[in-house]
Amino acid sequence: MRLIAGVDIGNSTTEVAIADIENRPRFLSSSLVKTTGIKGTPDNVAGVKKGLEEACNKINITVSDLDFICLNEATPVIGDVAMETITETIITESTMIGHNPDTPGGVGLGIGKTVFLDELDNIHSNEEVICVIPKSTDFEMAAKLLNRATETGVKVNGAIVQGDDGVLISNRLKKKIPIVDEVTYIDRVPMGMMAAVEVAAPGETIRVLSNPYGLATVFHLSPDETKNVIPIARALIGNRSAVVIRTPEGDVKERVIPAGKIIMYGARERRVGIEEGAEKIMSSLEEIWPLNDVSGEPGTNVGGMMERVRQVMSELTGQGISDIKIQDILAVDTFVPQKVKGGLAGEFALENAVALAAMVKTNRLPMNIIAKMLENELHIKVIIGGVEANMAILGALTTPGTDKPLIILDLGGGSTDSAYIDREGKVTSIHHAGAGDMVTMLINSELGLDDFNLAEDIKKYPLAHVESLFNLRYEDGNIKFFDKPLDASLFARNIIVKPDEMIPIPTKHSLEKIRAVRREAKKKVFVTNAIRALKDISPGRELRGIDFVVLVGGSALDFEIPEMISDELSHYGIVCGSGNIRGVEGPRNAVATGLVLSYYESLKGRA
Amino acid sequence: MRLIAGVDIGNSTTEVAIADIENRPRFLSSSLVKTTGIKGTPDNVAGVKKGLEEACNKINITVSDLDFICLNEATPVIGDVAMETITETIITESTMIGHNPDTPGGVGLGIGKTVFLDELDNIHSNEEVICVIPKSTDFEMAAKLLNRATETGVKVNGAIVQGDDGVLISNRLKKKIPIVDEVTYIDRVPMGMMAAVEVAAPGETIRVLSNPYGLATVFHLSPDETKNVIPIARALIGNRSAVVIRTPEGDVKERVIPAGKIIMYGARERRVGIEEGAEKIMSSLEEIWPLNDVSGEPGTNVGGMMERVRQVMSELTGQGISDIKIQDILAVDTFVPQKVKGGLAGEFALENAVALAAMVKTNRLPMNIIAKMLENELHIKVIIGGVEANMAILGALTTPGTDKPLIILDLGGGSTDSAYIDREGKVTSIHHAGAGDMVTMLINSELGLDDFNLAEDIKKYPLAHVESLFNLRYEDGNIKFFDKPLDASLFARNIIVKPDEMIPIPTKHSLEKIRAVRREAKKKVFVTNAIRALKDISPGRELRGIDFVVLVGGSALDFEIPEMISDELSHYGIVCGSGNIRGVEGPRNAVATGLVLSYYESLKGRA
Amino acid sequence: MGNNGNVSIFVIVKEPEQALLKELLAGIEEEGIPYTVSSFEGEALNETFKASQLSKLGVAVGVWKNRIILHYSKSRGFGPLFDGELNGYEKERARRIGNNAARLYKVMPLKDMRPNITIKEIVDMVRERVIAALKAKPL
Amino acid sequence: MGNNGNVSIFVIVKEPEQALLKELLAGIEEEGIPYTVSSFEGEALNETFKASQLSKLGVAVGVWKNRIILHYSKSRGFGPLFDGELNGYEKERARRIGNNAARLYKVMPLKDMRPNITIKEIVDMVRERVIAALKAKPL
Ligand SMILES: Nc1ncnc2c1ncn2[C@@H]1O[C@H](COP(=O)(O)OP(=O)(O)O)[C@@H](O)[C@H]1O
Ligand SMILES: Nc1ncnc2c1ncn2[C@@H]1O[C@H](COP(=O)(O)OP(=O)(O)O)[C@@H](O)[C@H]1O
Ligand SMILES: [Mg+2]
Ligand SMILES: [Mg+2]
Repeated sequence: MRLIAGVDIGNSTTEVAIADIENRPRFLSSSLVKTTGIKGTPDNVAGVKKGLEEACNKINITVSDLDFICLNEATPVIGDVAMETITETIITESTMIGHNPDTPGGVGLGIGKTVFLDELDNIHSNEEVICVIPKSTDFEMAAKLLNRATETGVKVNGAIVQGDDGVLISNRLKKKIPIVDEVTYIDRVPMGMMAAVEVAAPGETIRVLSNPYGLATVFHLSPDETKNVIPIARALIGNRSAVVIRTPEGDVKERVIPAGKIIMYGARERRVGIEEGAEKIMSSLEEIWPLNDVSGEPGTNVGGMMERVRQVMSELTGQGISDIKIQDILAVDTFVPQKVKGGLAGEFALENAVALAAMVKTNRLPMNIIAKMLENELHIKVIIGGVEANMAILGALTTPGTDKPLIILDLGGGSTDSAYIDREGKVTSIHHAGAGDMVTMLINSELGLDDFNLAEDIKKYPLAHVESLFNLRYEDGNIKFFDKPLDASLFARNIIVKPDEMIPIPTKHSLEKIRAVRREAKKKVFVTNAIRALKDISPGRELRGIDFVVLVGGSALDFEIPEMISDELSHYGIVCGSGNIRGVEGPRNAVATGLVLSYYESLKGRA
Repeated sequence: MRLIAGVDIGNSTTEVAIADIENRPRFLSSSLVKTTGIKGTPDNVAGVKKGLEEACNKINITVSDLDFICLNEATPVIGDVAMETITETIITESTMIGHNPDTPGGVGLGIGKTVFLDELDNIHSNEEVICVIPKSTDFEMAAKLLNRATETGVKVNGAIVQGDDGVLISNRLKKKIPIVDEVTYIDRVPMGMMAAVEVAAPGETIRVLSNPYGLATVFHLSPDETKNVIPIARALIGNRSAVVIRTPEGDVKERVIPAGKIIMYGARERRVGIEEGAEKIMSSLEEIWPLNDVSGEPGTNVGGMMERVRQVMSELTGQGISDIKIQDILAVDTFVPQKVKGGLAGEFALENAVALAAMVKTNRLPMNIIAKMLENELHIKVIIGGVEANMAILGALTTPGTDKPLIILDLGGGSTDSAYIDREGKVTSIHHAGAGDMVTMLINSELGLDDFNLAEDIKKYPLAHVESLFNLRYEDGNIKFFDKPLDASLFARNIIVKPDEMIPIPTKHSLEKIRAVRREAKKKVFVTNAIRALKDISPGRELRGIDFVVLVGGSALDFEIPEMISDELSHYGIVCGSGNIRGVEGPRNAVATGLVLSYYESLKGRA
Repeated sequence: MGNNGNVSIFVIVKEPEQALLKELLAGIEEEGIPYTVSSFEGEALNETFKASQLSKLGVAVGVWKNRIILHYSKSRGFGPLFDGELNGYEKERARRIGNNAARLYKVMPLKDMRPNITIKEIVDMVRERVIAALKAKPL
Repeated sequence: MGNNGNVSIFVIVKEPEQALLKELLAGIEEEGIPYTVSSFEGEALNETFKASQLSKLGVAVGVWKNRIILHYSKSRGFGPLFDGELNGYEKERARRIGNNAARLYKVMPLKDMRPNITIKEIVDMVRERVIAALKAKPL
């Protein structure tokens, strides 16, 4: 017995492989623990010890039985993500109420001047009005007053109600009218103005107020005025109910926020405003690839973000800030639901935004310090093995069905790392910004969750809808029953089903919407990066020459990312799938396994 | 009173507008009926008479009270649609069973040699087997035999069952194994071969058999063999259960079917194989635009389709076949679910296909014959009004909020027609292949319905899911209750809710899937065509100069198409929405209205 | 109760606090579900449970003075979904319990049934009572 | 019936045709829903209706000789979803009725319950009976 442990310290995860290399390497055990502290720092030692203990426990030995430890020469790559909103919707002199109460009243379109309920008595008969009803008025009283006004000849054509009383009032009216309720800030409704209230039948959406020419018809707009109502019409598309009020200066504007310029230095220099969008940024990047550095316009949001990345990296490595170079970015178009400024019912608008991931590479990380500390604590010889990319390739090649030439894509948290081994065994490697953490950020912001842990769970686990107190339906239609009633707070909610826990998702989004956002985020980051990585690392940037692509790393454990990438690559005739290291480990343990194999080879070489 | 009727005979619909033009035109009535016969033929007379009667009835006059009838100079445009499948999945020596029974048994992955249930007694202990169980064997007997084999040491690792007995057998086993059931053609399963059975937990999908390296691990495949299993892995992605059997010559192939070349004649000539896909066809088309004619390689499917269009048009107009020119095509990538050749359980694969719409323009249609017939039957003077495009523009400009310069998009059944009026009043027009009928065809084939009427209904009405015998839930989440129980055949089904009818959709597709197909089809045809039309008709092919776009025609009544187009155009700052002819007709009656207005103007001119 | 009388939420009452009952019923009505009100004798919890079994919608609400009980037949003997005494000013809360009675059948997310009275609500309540008192005894 | 005994589909029987009963129960089991079998006295349709009211899943099946009745409590007095006599060889059909009993609770599309026996099924049935007869009286 000659026991050797390969140890791979990653940004998120530390992995261990233990083998007996007396004759041929015979792998006996492995483990996976969270990395303690930032990769490449002495804080890592605690995690490494824990990983070694876990792996040793599984085969009933102690760490002191090990003959030798091989540490990875960790790639000094660090990623960071950020998000910039680039549009802003502002309502001046509130004109639009586009929110979707669960239970509006009546159906149809009503047009008239806004008047308070108390003022109905003073209205001339035959006048056309939209009645505004505060929460303090009881629904019976409200209905009584509306009926009385109608009897005296006032044309009450619709109502805007503060409380959740739409159906209640409608049920008590002699002449039915469309009623939008739950309008929180009813005191901000301008009075004496022309207003239109539209409620669609259940299962349908409004058709008049979401069409600019519908608005033009209702409010007798001139062609020029019609041009100005586009944002209103757009914002109301898909709603079941809406109110639009026309005030002399009323307006809804979508403003573009200058978020700063990003400056890319490569073959040439390129400056792109963040507000020009991700596509522009990425195509400019491709024009000047490979990249030497990126900076952001000082004093702007992007500027701040780029400085933060540099700062962290500089502290970690002890290099000067100016020596830190950003070597890749990934920009992705996204949107962020944000409260509309000046809205009356807490309306949200989907603002456009750009998400950015940045990747920095520095000199060697101080792994030798970690090695020394381990040696002192464990009294076992520790060496630093070969380059991480080479080790990963060695490990990946233990996946059944693989052969050189081969590419691995290590789908991690902060970066997507790839390595290529040609027929002769020469290895090249490259790193791209953007990976699992960026997906989580996109899910978090597009769903407006403001909860990174929840977003991470949404990323990792399938969704379900609680259909009764005793059963739920998974997103694929399968049903699961329970013996005891579920908590009432889960009732009718969309939830995430973890192995040991059910977590309700506290938003009004439909299950399909959440699913679509989750899948889009994964595609935007990983399908894009897989293609970028393969192009940048393939000989001659030509995908058609590649035979095997093996996916490894934490995000290769995802229940849909590997399939998305495989699907995309199948167009090129590439065999792509999650790795299965040594036929048993799945997409994990590639580097740790490679370290062991490489050490064994080096011994043979010497012998 | 001086009553005049404008009559617009369209391919699908005949529309009438009646006005008194004594002083200024005062519109009194309108109507809409189905066009009788093919547009431009004497068969149309019946429909015109019906339309006139309906419009007259509404204002209590008779047709003989009319002073004058204005007929449109119908645009001689005819469209046709067709579909070509360009890939085919074939299983030689059946190796894959990828179907998704509702109730498979057990969970996990099992590997072994296929043996019949009756042969279990002859199997050596310690041998690893997958047991094949025919429907004729009772589930209790099957479970008993499996348990007995397990007791004697045979490793029964999984089962393939013909009947719907997966859970029943699993419940009776002492050692749980994955079981795939409802495998119809169990007699075609090759025996004595290595097989793998995988069943995922509810809510999850299989992970091993859908990964090429998973298959390589299971079957000890060489790298070269691994390349050949990509189609198997791909076909199994997303399944909850699957069986893969490895036979010496077993193979799954995706074959590209040559469907013939399409030959486009424009500035230059271009030949594109249908199997190269829609994108290639459309980009070649753009290179040589404008088009003079299109033909298909003789003796191929495309060739046949192009000849059919020419034939119909030639019969209609009496022009020689060689005089008929195809002036536009729209190609769209799509997919068709088709039974896999050689499958064991009636598996379907999504084959790639290309859908084609073609548009033909000929000389003037013989409208004068129709006019004569009308005059003889009704004893009212009938004239043929101006060019259809000019009339449509005149009518569209009655939409509140519009102004010159303006573009109308007439979203019809067979073609998308557009017209542009500049500031000076000059009108140009153009026609593009592909409209409502193509959307219906795509829905029909992508969902595998084989029922054009059902597809048309899916296109036009929202979906709902019947949740109990007394309620349904619309696709937007709204719920509707009923007093009496719904028919049991609707229970738990996805249905289309028409105003007076509920139609179950007889497929296993989820509501979300049907919705996604419906929306994608609409986008593929109408968003594409809106952009094509605007580019081809805008001065200098520049969209940014256009202010107003008005949507008219039958497909502008759709509950989501106008919003999709508006959404796309909003990026260019264009005001776009459904027309509202004369502020009351919605997107209908534009041409009929234009005919009346134009006649009135011509009178004024003469006076 | 007509032909379809038990196709409704059963609301059973004994000496109910009228203001709360009104809001409770309003909550059910706003969600668009029918209800039937009848009076009960005997133990409130037990009677509400029985009523939920009889309702074809499987939902019953018991109101005894200011105590409100919400029972769902599909709770399969795991007790009521709500059982508590409300203060006279907790009208919002009574409304939400009514909403939830309907939402149980509609399978829509339930609203929070915990007391969450705001300062503003208390002030409003006090003001309301003062006005009522003033009206009753004209100055 | 344990603690949760009525969280199941109630199958009530009187002199049931055993082959049909077995397939019926198998149909429920294959769909993963629990059932409880007990015998009944009295009128079959009425008893099945009552059983469906008692079942927490709201589903009951009555089997009286070769007559099978499927009742759903949510049918609100609009009669049973199935009531008919099966031939002894209609085992497939009994299985499908069992599947549907479970699918009512699972809210899954129902299978066709109409008789649709094929020639092959009749031949199989005859062959089965001949074999049984042969086994009973050894040659
Ligand atoms: N089961 C899983 N499903 C999806 N993503 C996962 C899963 N487990 C880990 N991840 C993701 O993997 C990423 C970390 O990958 P890892 O390879 O551990 O990083 P590193 O190589 O930097 O140590 C995180 O974004 C995390 O969300
Ligand atoms: N309510 C509707 N929703 C969606 N599509 C519709 C509706 N009514 C008609 N259509 C579609 O409009 C098309 C016919 O348009 P129309 O303008 O009548 O044709 P044409 O101009 O050739 O007479 C058909 O494809 C039909 O499906
Ligand atoms: Mg409401
Ligand atoms: Mg089954």
